[in-house]
Amino acid sequence: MQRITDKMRKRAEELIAEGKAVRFLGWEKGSFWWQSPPVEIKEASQTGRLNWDLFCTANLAKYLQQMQSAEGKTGVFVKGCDARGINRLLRDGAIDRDKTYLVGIPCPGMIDPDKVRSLVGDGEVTITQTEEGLSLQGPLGSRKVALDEVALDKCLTCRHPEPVIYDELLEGAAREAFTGDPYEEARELEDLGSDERYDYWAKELSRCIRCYACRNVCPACNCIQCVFDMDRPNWLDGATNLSNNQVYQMIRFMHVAGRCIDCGECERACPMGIPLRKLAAKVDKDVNELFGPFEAGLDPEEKLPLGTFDPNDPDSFE
Amino acid sequence: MTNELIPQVAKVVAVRRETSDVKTFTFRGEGGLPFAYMPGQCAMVSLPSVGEAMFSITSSPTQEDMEFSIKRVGLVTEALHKLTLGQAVGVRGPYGNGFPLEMLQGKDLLFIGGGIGLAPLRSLINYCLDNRADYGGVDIIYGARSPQDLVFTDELFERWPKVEGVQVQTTVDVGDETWQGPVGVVTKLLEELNPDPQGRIAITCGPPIMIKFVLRTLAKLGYQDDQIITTLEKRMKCGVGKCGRCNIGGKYICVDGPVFTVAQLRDLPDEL
Amino acid sequence: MSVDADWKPLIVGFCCNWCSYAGADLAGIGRMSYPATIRIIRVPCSGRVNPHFVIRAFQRGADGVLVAGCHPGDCHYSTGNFYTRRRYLLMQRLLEYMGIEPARFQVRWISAAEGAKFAQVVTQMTEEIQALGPNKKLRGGCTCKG
Amino acid sequence: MKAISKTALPDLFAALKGRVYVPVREGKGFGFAPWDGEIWPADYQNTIVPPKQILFPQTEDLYSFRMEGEDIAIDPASGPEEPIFIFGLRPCDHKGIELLDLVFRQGPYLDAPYSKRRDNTFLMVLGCKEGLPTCFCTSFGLEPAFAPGADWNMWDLGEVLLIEPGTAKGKELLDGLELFREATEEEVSQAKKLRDEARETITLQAPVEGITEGLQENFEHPLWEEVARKCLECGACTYLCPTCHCYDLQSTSVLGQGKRFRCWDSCMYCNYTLMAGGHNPRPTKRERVRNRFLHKLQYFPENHGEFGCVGCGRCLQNCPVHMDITRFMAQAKDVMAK
Repeated sequence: MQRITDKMRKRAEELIAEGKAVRFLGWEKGSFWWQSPPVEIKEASQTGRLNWDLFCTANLAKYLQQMQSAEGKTGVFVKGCDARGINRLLRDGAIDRDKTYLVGIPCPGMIDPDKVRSLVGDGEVTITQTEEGLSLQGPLGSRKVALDEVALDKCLTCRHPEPVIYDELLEGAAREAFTGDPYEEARELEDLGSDERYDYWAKELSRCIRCYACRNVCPACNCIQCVFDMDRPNWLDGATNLSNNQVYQMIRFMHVAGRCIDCGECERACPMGIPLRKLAAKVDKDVNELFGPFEAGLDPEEKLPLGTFDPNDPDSFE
Repeated sequence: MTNELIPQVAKVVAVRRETSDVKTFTFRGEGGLPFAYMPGQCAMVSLPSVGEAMFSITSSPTQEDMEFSIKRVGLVTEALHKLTLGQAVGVRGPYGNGFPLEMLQGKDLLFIGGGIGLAPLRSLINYCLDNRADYGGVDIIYGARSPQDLVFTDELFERWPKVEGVQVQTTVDVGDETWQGPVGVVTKLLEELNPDPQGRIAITCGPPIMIKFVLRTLAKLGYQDDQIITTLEKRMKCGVGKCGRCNIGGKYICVDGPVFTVAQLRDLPDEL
Repeated sequence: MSVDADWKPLIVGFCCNWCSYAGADLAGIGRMSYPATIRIIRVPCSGRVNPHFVIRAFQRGADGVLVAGCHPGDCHYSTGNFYTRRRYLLMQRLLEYMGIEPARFQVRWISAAEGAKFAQVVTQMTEEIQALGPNKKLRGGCTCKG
Repeated sequence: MKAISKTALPDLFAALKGRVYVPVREGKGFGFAPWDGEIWPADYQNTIVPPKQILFPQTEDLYSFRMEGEDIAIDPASGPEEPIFIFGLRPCDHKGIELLDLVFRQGPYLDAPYSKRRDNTFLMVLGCKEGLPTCFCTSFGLEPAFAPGADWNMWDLGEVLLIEPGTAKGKELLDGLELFREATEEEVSQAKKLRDEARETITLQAPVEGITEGLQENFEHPLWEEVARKCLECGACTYLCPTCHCYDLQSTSVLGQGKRFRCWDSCMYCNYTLMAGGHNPRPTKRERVRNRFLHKLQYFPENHGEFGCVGCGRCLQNCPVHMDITRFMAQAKDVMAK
């Protein structure tokens, strides 16, 4: 970790000095052991703030949109999911490749703080990497675990921990790409009856407070003005009731259908713990089943499944 | 306990077109005036299925009915512009502090209005003219983009100039073949007239950019910050200082304003 | 489910101007009988139908929603309904996943010549929804939680 | 001080005449819900959504309306009548409610639905044994295990809860039910110990001294731009804040018939202050983030003499990009010192 952190700082400093980037987006150490929030570095002298550890979860791609109006190139450190987010935004013309300089970092997978808390408690927690895995120390004791035991669920099913687009790649070990069935949970839900499925989602979505954190972290939600922020026409009023919450989530997932890169940020950002990736997985699964194999964010020029068609598409509509 | 957020129903008893996008509506509640108010105060006017918006009351409390001059700029105002005689609307209020009448008493008054910004001033002008003895000389400077954009033309050209001690000057940014009066921005007219700050209070309302330049000119002419009054506009929802939307610094425009002296504004952050 | 015997479903039908709306017209001209359960909204193309329209219809009280357009290949705008097909193949499955019975949301290709098909689709859809009873899911009648 | 066995709590809840809210497991944390026979989860620390949502619901009908020809018929929503008991809220959230009282029950206008509900609300505060790492209530002069002015303060001693009434209403209820026994001296000292020890567990501190005055001088400081930079402009911090009270008024209607309601709104949203003509006095997130922090740390003290933050830590716990008000305050202090 420290080695990569050092390398990050050095490269950011060099690239700013060389004029290849005028600012850098990365992560810094936050106020608590479980936080490594995004940071914008504007001068070579600040690169010491950059930090790489197992909490650099936030997808930085989203920030590039606000950098578009700024002068000069923006350097960005990208994990697998950030890189797919970049492709995503490039595909939509939301950002300009010529205004970015991408430094890839192979991603080992990020930690779910809740999983660590359940093992060693919260407060004074230290996590050190060992040959075998991780050594956790906390108020409830010490534990040695493999990273996968405490990794975020979204990382456990990550199919592209290596960045898929970059200008240069830092050396490092990525986790093994997931090759299993990413739709297992969605299939389990599909097996239920209509009413059971309805009740399941009614219970989950009735909690939604419509804070829009899921939308605002999403690299596929890059509209300049979101339909849910419009008042003419007013597509959805501000009342948080089950019906409106269902509509919000369904429409959002229809909007990101075939564009979702499964970075899982929506689910991580949701303060109410709504299993949003089960909706994302369902849509992704159907896109693949109906229109052929497709993964969003692998290619900045990809054809979007809902932006194209094949005359021989399946047709159950007669 | 009555819920302040629930309007009462009033009826449209008159509609007068002022300009292509401004209409003046007269509302009457069940028992006459929907509620008592003072010049410079505001009210929420609503069409329940469309929405609600805050407007300054254009009439003077010395009049029998309540009037609102409304410019068509958005969803609610567009719907209001479709109102016809006899139709019902919701009104609640009055909101805001209104003009500081005690401070104005016995003083000479200088009104500087721009565009629809004359609406709140009109309430005070008519109030002062109906209580003529309480005030000194009244100067009114009004400007609009073009002759077609002038509001309250009856009063501007007929009623007000006939009152003793009242001077009305009207200017337009761009004239046309019918226009005989001055052409140019209000500040130009203001500088030419150069009204003596001694014993005078200036009251101004108009688009933000106009207010900015008027304040500059007034300062140049020797007006102190506590001699200048203006009335502000913000997006408002509740009108009662709770929904949080219309604050400038710690002040809520809907209860602490909309009327402020420039001296008071100086103490607030620049977030207009 | 016990349903009021007199209850009839309310179906909102989005019909493309060039085919299905004309098909519905033909059903009328031909005096074909079908249940008076459908309220037709004419759209320029089935591709115009935003998923939000469908959900909004359910929110506002529809028991079923039908999207009807030209047969694939016959679109007046040449390709509009190909996009419709992809969009609603997906949406249909999403609605089902959220617990909405598949019979409540249907897409059909109905040409201007297929008046009989229109009548048959409405008849069949009405029967299916009749069996399910009034739709309570997604309904937005009450604004407050709980 | 009185004591009640935890096993007798269902009897207590059943004896209360009104709707009893208790902490329940909800999502990945906890929330308040009407008591349904289950006792509250033992590992409950604080709820994700503060109990403000009971007194100030996220969505609440104001009136229904019907357009009848030229007329409008308005029918006010029937207000809440039932007494409310909130069992197990934490001292920080109790303070949050007191601060909402300042907004909704003071000034030239009262908020009728809130006030009506609040008049009928009984608050049973349960002291924290231990703060979370994100808790900083002590910075604002609060105690994690005691809420001055609460109807009841309660302490969890394992088998029993100790109860101390703090209001006349609280005493009356405690005396009026036969479910309690006098607390032993031993228990009373245990509760005192719990209270003292809890204070020590709050490790996070926010520098409040002089912050209001300092911020008053720094409205245009470049720090705002820097702080706002990473904000994603979602409303999580505001919706989960026990003192955020901003709301919107909206209507929903079909064919001239519908409801007008109010719902929470957030000053972080891009269209929050947008005016009909297109002007926006807070056009970018710099102004919006500034407004949120200043509302808590400058405007609230100016208007009400108290900070608009209770140190519950929800915003730092739940921000997707870990914006941290305590860190901001420290940064602001640095800036002011220069």
